[in-house]
Formats: sequence, C-alpha cells, structure tokens
Amino acid sequence: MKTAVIVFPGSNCDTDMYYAIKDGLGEEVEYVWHDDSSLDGFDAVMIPGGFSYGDYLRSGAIARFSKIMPAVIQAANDGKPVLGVCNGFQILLEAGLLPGAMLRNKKLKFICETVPLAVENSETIFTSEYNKGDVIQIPIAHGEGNYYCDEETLKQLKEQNRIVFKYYGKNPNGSIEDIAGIINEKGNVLGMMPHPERAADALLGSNDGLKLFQSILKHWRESHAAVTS
Amino acid sequence: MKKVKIYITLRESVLDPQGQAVKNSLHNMSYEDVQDVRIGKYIELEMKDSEDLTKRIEELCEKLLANTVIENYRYEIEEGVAQ
Amino acid sequence: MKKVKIYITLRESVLDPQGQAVKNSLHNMSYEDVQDVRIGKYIELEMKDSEDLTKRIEELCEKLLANTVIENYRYEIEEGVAQ
Amino acid sequence: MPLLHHEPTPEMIAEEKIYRQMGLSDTEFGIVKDLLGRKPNYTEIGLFSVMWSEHCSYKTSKPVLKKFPSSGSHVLQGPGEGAGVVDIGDNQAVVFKIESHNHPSAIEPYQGAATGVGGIIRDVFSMGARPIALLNSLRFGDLNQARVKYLFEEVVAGIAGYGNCIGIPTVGGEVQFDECYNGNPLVNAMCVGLINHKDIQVGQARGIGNTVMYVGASTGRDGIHGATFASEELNEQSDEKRPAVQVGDPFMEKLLLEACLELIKCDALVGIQDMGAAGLTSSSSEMASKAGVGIHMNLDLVPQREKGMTPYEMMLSESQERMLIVVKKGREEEIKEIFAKWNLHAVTIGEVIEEKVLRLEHKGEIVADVPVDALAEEAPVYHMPSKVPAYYEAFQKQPVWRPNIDSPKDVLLQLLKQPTIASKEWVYNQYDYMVQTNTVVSPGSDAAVVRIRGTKKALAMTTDCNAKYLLLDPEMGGKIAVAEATRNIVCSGGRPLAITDCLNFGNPEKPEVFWQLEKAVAGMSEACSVLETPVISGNVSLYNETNQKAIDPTPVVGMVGLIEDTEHITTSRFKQSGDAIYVIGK
Ligand SMILES: Nc1ncnc2c1ncn2[C@@H]1O[C@H](COP(=O)(O)OP(=O)(O)O)[C@@H](O)[C@H]1O
Repeated sequence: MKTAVIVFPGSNCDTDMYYAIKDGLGEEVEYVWHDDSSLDGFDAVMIPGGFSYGDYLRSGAIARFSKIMPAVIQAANDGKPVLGVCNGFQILLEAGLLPGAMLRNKKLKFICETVPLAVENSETIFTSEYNKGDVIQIPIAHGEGNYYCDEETLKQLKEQNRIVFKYYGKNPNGSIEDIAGIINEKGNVLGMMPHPERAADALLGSNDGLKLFQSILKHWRESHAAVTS
Repeated sequence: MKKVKIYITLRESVLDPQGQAVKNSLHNMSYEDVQDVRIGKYIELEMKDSEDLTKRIEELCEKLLANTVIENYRYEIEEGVAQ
Repeated sequence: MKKVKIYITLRESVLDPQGQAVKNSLHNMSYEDVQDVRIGKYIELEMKDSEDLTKRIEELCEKLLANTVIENYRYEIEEGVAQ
Repeated sequence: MPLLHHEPTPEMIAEEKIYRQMGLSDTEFGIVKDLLGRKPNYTEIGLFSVMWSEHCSYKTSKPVLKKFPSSGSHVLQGPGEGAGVVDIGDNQAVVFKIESHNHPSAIEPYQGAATGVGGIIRDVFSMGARPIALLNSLRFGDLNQARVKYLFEEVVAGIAGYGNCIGIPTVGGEVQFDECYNGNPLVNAMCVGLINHKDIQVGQARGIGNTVMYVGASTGRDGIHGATFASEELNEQSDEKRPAVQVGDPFMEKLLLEACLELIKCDALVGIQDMGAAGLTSSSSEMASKAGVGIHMNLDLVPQREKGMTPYEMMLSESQERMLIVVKKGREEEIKEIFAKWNLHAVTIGEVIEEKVLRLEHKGEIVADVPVDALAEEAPVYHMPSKVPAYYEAFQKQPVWRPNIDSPKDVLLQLLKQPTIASKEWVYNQYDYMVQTNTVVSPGSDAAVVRIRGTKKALAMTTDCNAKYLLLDPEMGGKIAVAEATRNIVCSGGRPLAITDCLNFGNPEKPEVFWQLEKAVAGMSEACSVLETPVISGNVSLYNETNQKAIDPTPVVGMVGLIEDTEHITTSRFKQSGDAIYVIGK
C-alpha cells in the first residue's frame, strides 16, 4: 500500500504521519506537495495536522484552495481512503468532503493532552481492527476542535452511523454530541480531531492509534486481493 | 479603488464561546450593563472597481471569507482613498 | 437597550499576518483585483442605556476589548431591538 | 513623524545631544566621533546606539561573562554565534540557547512572548539546526492582581500560539510567582536543535564580491529602538514607547525555517544570520566584522512593508522573521529557487567589500559609512563598581531560624496551594508538547526527554532557577541553580552536557545589583566547572526594575543532557504500591 501525506505550507504533523506509516505500519509512504496536482499511484491519502497557511481566517479555509485539493477530492470520489487529522479534518470540512464546521474550543484555549476516545463504529475501513465500544488513548492538540453541525446533519450522522469516535468521559472542546471523528456517507473519508499518528509508538506513551492504520492496510489488502484474484 | 468593508458574524443558532467569555469577564469587571456580546470579524478590502464588483465581493465572501455553515456576512462599499 | 457595534482594527503600521495570508490566497485564486486586506474584529454588545454610555463603552474598549498598543477601535450606537 | 522626515543634522545631534535620547552617553558619543574622525549623521548615530546598547554589546556584563567556563572537549561552538553547539556522537550535535523577552512582554504580553519564541528559534535554525524542542522560564508577580493575571494568561497564550503553530514541541519550563515581578515579568525562551556536524553554519560574510541577500518578511517600522528599550528600566513613560512592540507571524517563520534548512544543504551559501534585535544593523555589521570584511548595501532594495521608510528606520527596524544571508557571487538564482518553493522571496541587497566598513546607499547617496569593527567590536566596556548590599549583611547576621510545625498536614496543604508549587498543567496543556512525535517524557516530570529518531539516544532538558536563594546569597544561589538543573537531568537518565543561561537582573549601574550579578556568575561558574557543564550560550537581561525597584536576581539555567539509550529514561512518578521509597543525598 502506498500512502500520500499532503504537505501544505504550515503543516506540521506531516512527518509524524509519515513515520507512523513508515515505522509504525511498515508501509510505503511519500510526501506530496500542496502545489502538485496528481495523486495517481497512491492507495491512500492522509491530510496531516498543523496550521496550514497559519490557520489564518479560519483553520483549513485557505488550504482548501490549494492545487492538490481537486486530486484529493478525486481520490475521495474514487473510493480511496482519505484521512484528515486535526487540521486535516478542518480542511475536509472546509472542502465540503465532510459536513459541519469547526468552532473554537469552548474554553478558548489550545488543549494538548491524551484523552480517552470511544470507538462508536468499528465497521469502517478505518476502524475494523477495533471493537465497538473500545476505549482508546489518543492525544489531542488543537485550539479549534469544537465540532458543530445543524440538527438535520446531526440526525443524519447518527442514523447513518457516521460518528466514528466520541470523546469518552469528558468532552475537552465542547463539540456537539462529544463528536471526535466522523466519516462520509460512502465510508472512505474520515475526519478526526485526535491524532492517531501520535499514538503509534509505545515509547511515546500509547500505540492505540496504530490499529487505525492497520485497518486501512487490511482493507487495502482485501480489496487488492479481490481485484488481482 | 473601492474600500469594501465586510462584517462576518456567527449565525444566531451557533454558540459563541468567545462572546460568552468576554461577557463573563465584563461582568467580573462590573460592567453588568452589558447583556450580550457577539464577536465576529471585520475585514477591509481595497479592490479595483469593476462592473460586477458586488458579484465578485459576494463570491469571495462565500468561497473564502465566510463559512456559511456557521457564519453570515454583510458588506458595504465605500469610495477608497486615492493611492 | 442599545446595540453597540465596535470595530477593532490593527494600527496602520502594525503587521497584519492574517490579512497578508488572505491577500496572497486571494491572488492565487485569481482575485488580483484585491489590493489590500486588513482583518480586524467586529463586536456587537447589547447594553443597558445610561447617561455615561459612551464613556462606559470607551472604558471597556480600552480595558478589555482592544489592546491599544497595537489596535485602534471605533464604535457606533444603535437603538437596540426590544427584548 | 516630523523628526524622521526632517532628520537632525550632525551638528544638531552633537549640540542638542540628541544621542542621549537614543541611550548613548556623552562619553560614548565622543568615542564615536573619534572612531569616525567626524560627527556622525542621524543614521550613523542610530547604528551606534543600537549596537552599543547593553542588549547587543554586553558593555556592562562582558567582564562578568568572561568568568564563565565555556570550553570542553565536546563543545563545538561556544558563546559568540547564534547558539552554542555540543557534540553528542555519531556526527550529531545539539544546538541550544536561551533568550529573554521581558520588556516587550510587559507591554504587549501575547506578542512579546510570541516574538521571544520566534527569535530564539531563528537563533537555532540559523546555525543550520532543526529545532526539536522549546522550553521557557517565566516569572510573574502576585496572581491576585488583575494586571498580573492578564500578563500570565497572555504570555502563556503567546508562547503557545507561536510554538504550536510553527510545530516545535514546547516540552518544559518553569513558572514562579513573586511580588518582585509585579511590574516586570520575566519571559525567557529556550530552543534546542539537532544538527549533523557538517551542516554547522557560521554568521560570517566571507569572500569579497559575494552577494548579500535578504530573506523573509518585509521590513516595517516595528520595534524601532527595541534594543535600547530592552536595556532601560520600565516606568510610566514606557507606554510612550509602545510602537516598539512587534507582531510575530509564526506561519512566515515556519516557511523560513524549512527554506533555511534546505538552504544549508546548498554549497552556494557562505553565511547566515538572524536579524534579531537591531535587525539589519547587527546582522550585517557582525557578519562583516567576524569575517574581517565590509558590506555595501543598497537600502532601496530592502523589501519594505510601509511607504517612505528612512535609512534610519530600515536599519533599526526589528520586524520579525527575517534573515540575512551571504552567498557566492553568481549563484543567486539557485538561492531564489529554494525560497520560491516556500513562497518566499530572496532579494539581493548588497555585496561583500574589502574595506571593513558598513556602507549604506539610499536613493543614490551614501547615507552611512562606518567601520564595522567600531559597531560590532569596539563598544566601550564598563567595569561597574560593586558593593555588598546592606540587606545581605543583615541576612548574614540573622540567627538560624527553624520553623515550628504543629501540623505537617496543614503546612503541606498550604504549600501545595502556592501558585509557584501547584501543578502547572493549566500552562503546559496549552502547549503542543507532542508534535514531531519524539517527546518521551512530557512536561510534569523532572526534565523533559526527547528521543533522537533513528538512534537509541535521547536528550534530556530543563530550565531552573530559584531566585529567592539568589536574593539570600547570590553565589550560593547561583551554584544551586546549576545543581538543580543537573539533578533534573541525572534523574531523567541523562548525562549533563552543557548549559545556556539567561541573566535577569536589575539595573547594573547600582553597585548592589552589580554585586549580585558578579556573585551569581561566580557561583554558577564554579558549579559548572565542578560538574563539567560549560556555558555554551546565553543572554543577559538587565534593567529589570519597576519604579526603581529591582527584581530578585534570576539567572535562569537551561541545561541539556544526553541519554545514551532510551531504556535508561526514568520518570518521577511512583510506579506501584508496595515499592520502597528512599531518600538519597544529605
Ligand atoms: N549570560 C550569558 N552566558 C553565556 N553566553 C552569553 C550570555 N549572554 C550572551 N552570551 C553569548 O554572547 C553571544 C552574543 O550574544 P548576542 O550578540 O546578544 O546574540 P543574540 O543577539 O542572538 O543574543 C551569544 O553567543 C550568546 O550566547
């Protein structure tokens, strides 16, 4: 499986994502520059965290107009796994690949800590290695992670089982329904505020995030086997 | 040259944590006469005049400057100061 | 009840990184007609009327809402919507 | 700004003693005249005023700083460059330095703290190193005061705002509260970087005919006279100097950082230096002076954010996120390409010349022509008188006092309630301490530990100082500060390598304050010699006074240690019930 990690000016978790895949998962991974326009040859696309374009105006607002974004949207339409973490999630929202918007944290402060997350849906290509109801330890680090959507969208998200992760125990940022991560209707675009790539090495405290990448790989192997056989 | 003033505010239905925080600190500073606070953005553009100026302004508000999922915008056009 | 609209802008000589970034991206999106962008805050207060209203507004702008080291402010008072 | 448009003539500067407003004394003005052999014009006297400020020239602290032990077999670069460099084996080295931004933070805490972080990061990556961690050391007054609370919240937000955005983890630091800092908070920021030996850069402008280029943000009228401002006491009039505060742009710095780290791989690069305090003036004159050459710059070519800037303003501007580089003649295009990738412009603004002068051209005229050594090397050095303070003698005469403790539990609870002792989670949870995914021990333990990816090694780092000990006995307190840092490193599994320090003191013109400085440095030096942790970099912040009252002497020690194997990392938490607890030492 060959994964692209998109690098925008101001991305700063790009290397973290890169090493989670290279060392944590042991798969092939490459950086793709925001100015490129193709994602041909990649099996999965990661939009890492950071402060793309300084997060000026609104986080993710400017990045969504980068040259690479049409290719990201194409990859999503083609059914490839697209994962946006933190700023990546914000970019996916701004680009309309996922519904809703991000507000500033309820307490208005940036928060960095490792928090418990509940796996709400373990039947996605990103979470098949978890069990529903698993509580995992994943770091968060954001100032604007207060997920918001209107009631109708929320209803849809619930009905279609598209809330993939919820904060467990306490809600750190005020997000609606404790939402920490959601998936698109087709099930191949996941946006989440917590950083699974920061929980991919036991030396750093937790490797609970590794299963997310392993799930993507498993899905790729299965679909790949299906195609080649 | 035109000066365009754009006001971006959170939609009524969206909670404004920053406004809340400011309201609370105003109350702590004994400005109880302040009943409500809403915080938004104020953007000033200097734009070349064109026939479809209003259309262009609305376009760039919708595309970039405001996120209409959570925000409303309005604008005013003024004669700009000569360069 | 009065509605008070407060505009907070960066002083002219102060760097506005946010405005710069927005300007650059507008240019990349081929809105070259936008020559300059400055980004500030727009605050709406609902305040009880009082004799020294303007004094109070200026006071809370200076004390809390604006940092006059780098920002300027101005305001307008409107009749507020009845509660 | 009439003054700027109608600059005083050399005669007026001399007769009306205008140099005094810039912080130069009559004697210093006399020396400048002698060095030039004529009266300086307005731009020139501006150059001297910033270069000869305490902040840039260390004119009162130099004789004291000389006492620090600064060499060792593993020291690759001691004090004198952007940051110090220490070998850690395998052709790798660690680069670090601490710096203060106290005065700007007292006026505009968010931006003051943010630009302090930005400045120290530039010092590290201008050496060619990738910054891998940030630390800080903060002091505030009595938290019950509204202003102090505001300063505290905004400083922390500013540090977080800058460090988080640029993507360097803030892994450690300290915060203490004491009334002596009520009007004068301390904001010291430290940056640690990692480098391969072959990539180590120096800030030198070698090679006659080589090209001087400007990269990064445009120059505005920010912080003009910031350097002299940092060397003055705060008083009510400081508000008047408000425009001296700059606004930081961490996004710009992130681009500059990545571009510069690409740049150092390019053999067309000759020298690079951050435009810190005294911006273009210090970077150009220091790079020229160190290389024994001169620099000719055409100021019309300097990227400008504001209209109608004068040479004086451009040379003294402290706009952030800028670098001066010297590149081999004819290779400018390659450099431009590197920066263009990051949406940055690299602009040619001058060349290296044989004659050892800083020569500035503006609108076709030479507006300044000054020997570089005069600016960078020949600032007067003062040997300040020192005097044992009366308070110290009184302390010494006091009989030893033992507290009477009735209820240890109550005392413990009282202690834990002190803001200085209480948990600092509120602070460090606002810092992204995990980005770069190398932080093995995050804030809250003794020292922070950051692993070096691809090796078994890790670095332990800490900042420490207990100013109360220094107030009571600056020499002993200085030793204690170094010893505390050392213990923190050792407890974490590391071998201490070296220190950086930030000497925060009051007005050195007061003999009692100078005495504190001398004694503190003597104590620190002795501890450093015994513990074999040389001083490889540092910074001095004097004049930390409000309305004539000095802060307690606060020489902050930043220490880095090497952990040979991540398996040796130890943390301070109790691990399980039933484990035995020992006290060691005496
Ligand atoms: N207290 C100190 N201890 C050790 N070195 C110091 C101290 N203060 C300054 N230095 C060193 O003196 C050199 C000159 O510093 P300076 O020119 O001020 O650089 P900068 O402007 O980046 O602080 C630096 O290498 C710095 O590390």
